[in-house]
Parts: sequence; structure tokens; C-alpha cells
Amino acid sequence: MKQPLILPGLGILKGMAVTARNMIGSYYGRKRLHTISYPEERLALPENSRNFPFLVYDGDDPEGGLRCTACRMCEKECPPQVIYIKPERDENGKLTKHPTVFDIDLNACMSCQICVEVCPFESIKMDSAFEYAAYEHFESLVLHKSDLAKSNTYYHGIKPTEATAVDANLEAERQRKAEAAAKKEAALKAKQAAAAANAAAKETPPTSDTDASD
Amino acid sequence: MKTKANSKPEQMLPLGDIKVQIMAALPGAACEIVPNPGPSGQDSLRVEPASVLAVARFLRDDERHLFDYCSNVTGVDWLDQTVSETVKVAGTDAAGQATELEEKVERVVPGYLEAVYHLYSVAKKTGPLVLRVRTGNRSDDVEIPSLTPLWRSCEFQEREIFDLYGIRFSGHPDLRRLLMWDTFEGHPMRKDYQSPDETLAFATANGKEDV
Amino acid sequence: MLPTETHPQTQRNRPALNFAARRPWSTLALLIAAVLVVGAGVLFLLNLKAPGLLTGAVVAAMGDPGQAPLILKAGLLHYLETAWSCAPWMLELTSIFIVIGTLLSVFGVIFALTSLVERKMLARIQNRFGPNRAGPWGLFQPLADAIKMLTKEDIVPTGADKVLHLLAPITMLVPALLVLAILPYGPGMVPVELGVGILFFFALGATTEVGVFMAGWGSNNKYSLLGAMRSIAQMISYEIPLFLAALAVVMLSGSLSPDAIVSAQDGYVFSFVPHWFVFTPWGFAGFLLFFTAALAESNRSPFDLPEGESELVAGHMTEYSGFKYAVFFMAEYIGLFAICGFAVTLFLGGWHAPLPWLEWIPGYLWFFIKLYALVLLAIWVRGTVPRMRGDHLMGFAWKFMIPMGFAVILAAAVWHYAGGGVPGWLASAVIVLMPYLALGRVVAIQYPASRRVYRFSES
Amino acid sequence: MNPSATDWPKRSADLSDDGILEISMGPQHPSTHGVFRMNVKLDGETVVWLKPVFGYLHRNHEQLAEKMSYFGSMPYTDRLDYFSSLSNNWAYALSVEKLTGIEVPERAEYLRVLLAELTRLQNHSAFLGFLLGDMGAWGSVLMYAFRERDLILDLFESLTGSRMMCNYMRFGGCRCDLPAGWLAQARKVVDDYPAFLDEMEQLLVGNEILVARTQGVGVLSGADAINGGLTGPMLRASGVDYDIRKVDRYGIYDRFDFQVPLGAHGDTYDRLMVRLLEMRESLKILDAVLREIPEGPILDPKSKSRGLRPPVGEAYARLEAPKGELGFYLISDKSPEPYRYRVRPPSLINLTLLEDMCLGSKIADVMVILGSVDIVLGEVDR
Repeated sequence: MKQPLILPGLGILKGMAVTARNMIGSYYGRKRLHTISYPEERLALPENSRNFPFLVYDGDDPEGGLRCTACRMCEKECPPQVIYIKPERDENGKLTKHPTVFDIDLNACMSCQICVEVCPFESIKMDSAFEYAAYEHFESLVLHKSDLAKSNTYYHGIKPTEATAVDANLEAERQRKAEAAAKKEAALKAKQAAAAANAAAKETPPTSDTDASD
Repeated sequence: MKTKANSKPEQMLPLGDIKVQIMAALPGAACEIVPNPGPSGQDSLRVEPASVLAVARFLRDDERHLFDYCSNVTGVDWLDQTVSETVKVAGTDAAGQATELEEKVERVVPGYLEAVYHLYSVAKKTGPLVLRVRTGNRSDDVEIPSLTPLWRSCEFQEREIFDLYGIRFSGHPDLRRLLMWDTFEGHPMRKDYQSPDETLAFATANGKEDV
Repeated sequence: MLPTETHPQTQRNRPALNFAARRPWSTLALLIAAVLVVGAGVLFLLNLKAPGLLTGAVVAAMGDPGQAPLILKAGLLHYLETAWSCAPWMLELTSIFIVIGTLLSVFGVIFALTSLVERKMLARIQNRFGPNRAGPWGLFQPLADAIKMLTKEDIVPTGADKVLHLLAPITMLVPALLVLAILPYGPGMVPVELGVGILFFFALGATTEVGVFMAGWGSNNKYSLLGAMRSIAQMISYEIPLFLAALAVVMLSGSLSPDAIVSAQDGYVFSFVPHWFVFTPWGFAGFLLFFTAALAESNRSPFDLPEGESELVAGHMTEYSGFKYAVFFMAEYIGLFAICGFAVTLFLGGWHAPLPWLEWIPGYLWFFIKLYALVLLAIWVRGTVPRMRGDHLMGFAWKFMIPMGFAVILAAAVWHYAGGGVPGWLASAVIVLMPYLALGRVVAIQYPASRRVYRFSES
Repeated sequence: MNPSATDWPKRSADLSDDGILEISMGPQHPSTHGVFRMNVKLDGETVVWLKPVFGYLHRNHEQLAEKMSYFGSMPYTDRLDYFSSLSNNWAYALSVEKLTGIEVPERAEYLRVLLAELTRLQNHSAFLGFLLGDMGAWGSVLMYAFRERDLILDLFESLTGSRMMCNYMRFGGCRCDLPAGWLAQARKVVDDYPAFLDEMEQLLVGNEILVARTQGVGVLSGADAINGGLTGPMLRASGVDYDIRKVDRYGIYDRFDFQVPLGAHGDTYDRLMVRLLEMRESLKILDAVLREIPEGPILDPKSKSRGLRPPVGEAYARLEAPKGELGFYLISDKSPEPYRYRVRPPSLINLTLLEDMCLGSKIADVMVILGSVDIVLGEVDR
């Protein structure tokens, strides 16, 4: 039976041809040279990339324009429990829709983006800044409200399509609320008008009794 | 996009028939069907520890089943449940006659540890047969026969159950702790397990004071 | 898919590249200019003592580059004799030191360069840049490595045998350096005129095994013991094919001295194919045999079993750190240069130019060009081929390489006595090819490597 | 007939005599794929006794899941087999869907198959690189494999936001839809991949040293493999025709015609080749999916992720992860946290027969056999 011609060493030569092609290829074009020297050259992160959360504020006042209403939904849902919120109370102890303390502990945050999904007010979004190297755990890696708050324009800067979509449905939300308010108002006015009308109707026939009924 | 209409693989016999066949083949075996209320429709077959080896060997070697692959072995810890149910008690009602009286009685159902085996047949490509084996209680009588002699794949999984739940598998060739170090006491995955010392874990950043 | 425009939020901490990495060409120009200026200054100062002598020697050397090193040496000695009136024994001593100095500095520079070129070439094979941060194109990387090695703490394990632990790297480095003394670098440029250079080479080659075993046994560590046992078996069994290949060449050139072997390869056939032994059928097979055995002898890639990273962490060098590890590192490279130098002497015609009209390039440059070509080949093999297993390694040596060695000797004899004509060529070619194919089949039977066809499930 | 598993691995030498050298490989060892330790007894160079030691990366993932909502465990499934996070997500989503009976829209099914097959591609390429690294090929093959794998990870990053920790599947579909231009990029990656596979085959298949080091090493017969619970490419390399994509017909795999490569000898070479051929089959599926992916919703609007309270009951769902059969067994008692959450780890169970494979082989082979099993310690220790 005809044994196939066995040339020991041929397979190794074919393998060396592949490495040679890669070595020469690496001098022509980036297909075979895919590393970049990091701090100087940087890869542009794709839009969806998520690293650590940040709070969005509208307008230019980081304190007042904050969208967050301290509903603490994200604190409850966060799997590693790294968010800590202390809502603001006005003088007579009633909750105002604003957090006094909003801390995120970057030591344990795994950027899983669940807080963004559960936030009903589109107030917490994922940033794509990842250079947070620091020397201490708690002083510099626990971000407070002031470090977290970033403007909506910054949000448009890093995630244009997502930001416009968010603005669109916020706008729609506002309109819906405005219409609802308008409708409620109209209904209220209509009810008052009706109440005034029947009060007036009651008044005209029996002139004697006073309007105790309103 | 064509959906290949090739032969649908052999469907597994419904659990009821399998139970009948087992009872026929092994008269002494004591097993009952545990229905699964969820939509997944995977009912399970509970077998007494005494006859589990015989039933398992039958399921593996019988021509009609050939469950030659034990995919998954899971330990489950069922705590003691206090079940309150209304029970008919003979008593005298307000008018003095002996009549049936509705009375709420607290009854404690003793908890148990359980090993759940998911068996598949590679030869006949049939779906999971869920086999449940329960221990007597959660403290001293935690011995059930190991199925490693029948399916080698249970070896590490049974060691893990012994490590995390404390079920002792008799007949297991090498029963040691799988994940914990050997001098570890206690079985961490039990529902009533207290981790030894909370202060070891370093304090979190914002030290949980009350709001 | 590699847009490298910078991202808005990462402007903050952007360290600038150091000057050398940013402007490689200008740094290099600055360096060369600095060296020339310093050399000219020293030359000028020395020249004051005896005007015209040194500069005369340098100008003469410029004139005839082929003999430049000899002219410079003679000029320097003459200068010392006249200007500083040194005694004759002093002159003899300085001439020896000049030769040792040039050899150590040349091979030192090549060693530093190779440690960088190896990492750069392996990197390029693997589609990445390789070190380019220290100096222009990473040229200062060997300097950085040297400083790192010297400043690292030199730990000696407690149970280790201190003396053996210290002597091991030395017994590996010294033989490698000694072998450099007998290589013919150029016409008339053989540092030590030994009549039996080849014998000297093989005698010294054997001592490196002692060094490896001392390291393995001395460091009192299971892994290094295993590594040492492996390396002894490997080196001894690859010493024999090495010797057989060299034997064929010695037989043909009729002398054991490397210089005679190089001169036997002089002249050209059909005015452009040189007389190198590698262009004869037995010579080509002998060269492949010699080079493969050389890789095994210096523990290079397919045979780097003693320090097989994946199994034995670092083999006999596990317990070494700091300066001793650097000495091991250097010993391995110098050993590789020595054995490649020998391959060049035996098969690639020493310092002869490959083409007649290239003769104007000085001989010693040709020697180092060919030597470096072999070193690059070794690096290329290292980047491609996985490691052999212990028993395959032994089987390959005893069942394939040694029989092939005998075949090469037979082929050489036939080639010689057939007078080198066409029939002689064909006969020796056949004598080499037949065992190659037969042994290939023997190896295939012993390690059944079936060409496998894979079936797919029908469902 | 099934071999009776009671005849414990055949011991070749009496372990008590003093010629035996016992060394412990790991947990900190250059090529044990993470913190994995093996106590090995050597008679000279041949292995006579081998006991793996686990637990160095045990984070009691299952106990955490019992204290967290169903939705909260999803990002933790990425950390099981961190080389194929999308397969882990899909397996968990599959078992919760079986537990609750949630339906998955058409486009989401296509997305799931697309991402699972891309995960298989990059996982097998990484496996190729690590195996050659274990054999001492100095990382050349590893860097080629990582060069291609990076292109796929860039796709994952532009879709799910993270390269390896995707957290993308939800109960009833996927989290977000494809960004613009993603499909074109994916099409380009899938079209360029065969060139990489051809290059790898030219580098590996005929290489004498590789053939000598892998053929006949760590041999496992089909019956032993089934009895030992091996799944995935390991099982198919021993000639057993069992691919869960074909057996369970989960997702929409029955719409694509792809074949399942089978080995014949069950040794390390077959495991290498079966994975190479499997990559080519995945490319066929990807080609079909990229052509046929329909438009439509990707998440069933009424399926709730956050406050999910599945009905009382239990469910075990499994899928063909790159490393083997990855299953999730959930027991629910109507509360937002699962009563019992169990992961069936293919890497751990594929290691059951490690000692049987390594007995009698050389110490250098132990590394290659361990490499051919393709384990990831995140999944082994959970």
C-alpha cells in the first residue's frame, strides 16, 4: 500500500511561513499590528461603552438642575449595594425631591448599568471615563454628588444618540404631564363652573335660605 | 429559512409510566411523583434513600430508558415549616352537644436536606428525569447512598453538596470538602447558617448609619 | 477599525513621551556625534605625546578596511613602544589584552543588541511593537534590563549549597567565552592559533552540562532538580549529532583547525557559487543537522525543555535572581553566538564573501553578518514551534539525528572520492535522501501521526 | 455496556515507595488557567497519582443569588465563565423564562443566537492560543487568537457596553437594540474569520511537534466520557454525537442547518480539531443569522425585569456553552429571590476524569491535557 510521502519537518516549515508572513505583514498596515501605545494614542470608545455611573443635571447649575429626585430605587436594586443616598428634608421634615448625599463607592461598583435601567427619572447614566486610578480607597474612590454630577451637554458629548433619545422622551413626558395638568385643570374648572351653576340655580327659586350648601 | 422537518427525537415516557415500570421491575422500591406547579412542567420522582441505588441502576441499564448521563446534582435545604391548618376536633359547642369544631392547629413539618439528580439519556436523546432523594432530618440522619458508583459525573458534585449542605453520601469513593478548606466547620449554604464573624469584613465606605 | 482620535474626557493625564521615543532619529544622530567627538578628543590628546603615529595608523586602517583591526593593533603597539617606551613583555601583554578587549566588547554589544532584537522580532511575529519606550526604538532596553538585573536582590535559598549555587553560572559563562577565542573572524585574524580548534570547541561544549547540573542540584528545589536531570540527558544526546556533522567537514578539509577549514571553502564555482560546504548535498544535510543540534545544545526553543516554563516554572534557573540570573542569561546567548559562529566556520565559509564582486566588504563583517543571520533564524524558530516532550526529544536525537549523521559522513566520503563531479553529487544526494525518507517513516511508525478526517453527525 | 465506575483509576505504581516525587502544581502556576492546584505524584516523569484542589476562587455566587432578586443576579452570571459572558446570560434568562413562561420576540431570538455564536468563536480562538501557550509556543498563536478575538470583543462593547461583562440578556429578550452600522461591522468580522482559521490550520495541523505532543495524549473513550459527565467539544472529540443545540432545540437553532463535528480517538489532537471545525460551523450559522435577522421589538413590553415574582415551582434549563452544557436550576417560592439557584458548571464536571486522563502520561502532558479541557476557574469554583 502506498504510504504517503512523509517529510519530517515540512509541517514546521509551513508554520514558519505563517509567522514570517505575520512578521513582514506587521510592517505594512495595522491589520497585523493591532496594539497601540496607550497613553499617547487612544482608541475612541464606542458610544454604548459603560464604565462608571454619573448624575445628569440640566442647565448649568449642578445643584439645582439635578434630575435625581432621591427616590432611592437605584440604591435598592444595585446588586453590590454601592450607592448611598440621603434625601433632603426641608424645615418641617418633609422629603424634598433632592438628595443631600449621593455617594457611589467605585471600589465595588462593577458598572453593570442596572441603576440606569431602573431609574424612572433618567437621572443616572453610564460614563465612559475609566481613568480613576488613585492611591487611597475611600478618600478618592468614593465619588460624592459633586464629583458625580455632569451636565447634559457632557452627556450629549459622549453619547449623542442616547442623549437625544433621552431628551426626546423627557420632553414627551413633560408634554404628557402638561396636558394631564391642563386636562385636570379644565376638569376642575368645569366642575367648579358646574358647581357654581347649580349653586346659582338653587339660589334663584328659594330666595329665603342662605347659601349654606357650598 | 427552512425548518428542517427531520424526525423529532424520541419523546421521554411520561413520568407516570416510568413509575409504573419501576414498580413492576422493583417491587420493593418506594417512590412517588412530586408534581411541579410551575409552567416548566418538569415533575420529579421522589425515591426513598433505601431503594435509590436499585432504581437508579434500573433507570441507567434498562433498555427502555438508558439514562446513561447524570447531568446535574443539586443540594437543597428545606427548613422546618410551621404549617397552620384547620382540623376537625371533637368538642362541645356552646349548647353542650358534642359536635365537630373548627380549630387552628400549628403543626411543625420537620425540614430535610434533599439531593436532586437530573438524568439524561445520550443514547435516546431524551429529556431530564428529575430524581429527588431526601434525608431523614436536617441534624443527625443526613446519610443517603451516593450515585457516584453508577455515574462518575456525580463525584465532584456530591462532594460539593457534602461541603456546602452537609449531606453524607455513603459509598462515595472520596468524600472530602470540595470548595472549603478541610478544617472548615459548618455548611455555609444552609438556610440557617450564620457566618462566623461579621467584623472580619472591612467596614464599607459610608458605615450604614440610619437615614 | 483603529480610529485613534483622542476621546474628549481623557485629556487630563496625558504624559508626554520622552524625547528619545518621540524623536528617535535625532537622538541616534546625537549619540553617534557624541561618540565621535569623544574619540577624536582622546585621539588628539594621545597624539600630543608622539605626533603623527596614531593618526597615521588610523588613516592606514581607513585605507585598507579588510585588515583594519590588525593595522590598528600594530599601530597602537608601535605608538606605545615609541611614545611610552614600554618593555617587550609589556607590549606582548597589551596586545593580548587588546584582542580580549575587542572580543569582549564586540560580543558584549551583540549580546545586548540580541536581547533587544529577540524581543522586538518575537513581538513583530506576534503582531505587536516590542519594547520602544527606553530610548530610540527601545535601544536603551538592554541597559534598563542590566540595571534591573544588577539592582535586584540576589536571593540564595536557605537549603541551597552556597558554593555550588555561586559556581554554577560561572561554569556556564566561562566555557562559552573561551570558545570565542578560536573562531576565525577574518583573514589572519584568529585570536588563538590552535591547531585543534574543533577538538577544543567540543571539549568546552561539554562543561556547560556540568554548570546546568550544578545549578539544578545546588538550589535544593524539586523543580530545578527535574530541570537539571532533563537538561543533562538532552545535552549529552545532542552532542553526538553535533560531532558527527563536524566530523564530515573535518574529514573533507583534512584538518582540525578552523582556519584551514575556512580556507578549504575558498574560491567560486561557475564564478558565482562559492565553495562553501553548505552548497554540497551532504553539506546541506550536515548544516541542518548541526544547526538543529546547536539549538538543542544551547537550550533554544523547540528543545528548551530544561526551563520549560509551562511545567517547571524556570527549570534549573528557578532559584536564581539578580546578577546570577543575568550571568545565566548572558551565558545562554554567548553560547548561542559561539555555536552559530562555529556553524558559519564549518559550513558557511567563515569570512568568505558569498559573491566575488562583494569581496570589497571586509572579511570580519561577513563573518558577523552570517552569524547574525543564524541567530535571527534561531529567534524565528523560537517564535513558531512548540516545545518537544522529553521522550520525543530523546527519540528524535537517537533514532533520527545520529543515523542521519552517519549518512552525512558516508555521503561526504562518496562526494570526495567521486571527485566532486555530477555523478558524485548525485550519489551523495541519494545517500543523504534515502535515510531521510526511511527514518521519516520509522519516526512516523513509532509515533503514529495519522492524517485524520473528521466525520459530522448526520442529525 | 457502561464500564462499572467502581474500578477506581488504575494505579500503576505502589505510592509508598520512596521513588515517588510529590509536587503541587499551582495555585500560582504559569499555565493553570487561573488559581487551580493539582497535587501530583511522579515516578520519574510519569504521573502516578493526581488530585485537583478547588476553592481558591470560590465567591459563593449561589448563596449571593439567594439573597438577591432574579434581575440582580444577571450581571453576576457574566463572572462565571468570563470568556463567554453572553452564553451565561442566555442560560440564566432561558431558565427564568422556563420558570415563568415568558415568551421571547423573534428578533431577540435571532440576536441571542448571533451573540452566542460570536461568543463561541472568540472562546475557541482563545482556547487555541492558551493550548499552544501550554505547549511552549511562546504566545505567537495566542496573540493571533487575541487579535481576532479583539474584533469580536469590540462588537460586544459597541452593543452591550462592555467587552467581557456584557449583562445584555433580559428575561424575555435583550436589553438594547443594535446601534447603527453594527450589522455591517459584524458582517465584516464574520467574512474575515475564515482567513484566520486557514492561517491557524496551516500553522498547527501538520506541525510535527504539535502532532507528537497531542496525538494519543489524554485519551478518553466515548462511554467513559458519557459516564464521567463530559459535555461539549470534549465529549464530541470522543465520538459521542451529543450537541445540546441539536438535542434540546432551544432558541431557534433548528432553523439553521449546521453540522456537529465528531472526533474518533478522543485525544487532545481531536479536541483541538473539533473546536477548529466547530468554529467553521458557527461561521455558517452567523452567516445565516446576519442575512435573516428580522426587524421588530427586542423585549416583550409586559415582561418585568425588576420586581419579578415567578410562580412557585422549579425549572432546569441548559444550553450548549462553548465549554459544554451550562445549566441553571432554579426553585422559586413566589418571593422575589430564588429559593435555590444552582449553576451546572461544565468546566468543573469536565475535570472529573482529569486523573484518568493523566495517569501514565508525562508531566509535560498534564499541562497539555489540562489545556485541552479548557477550564475557566470562575466557573469551576463559582
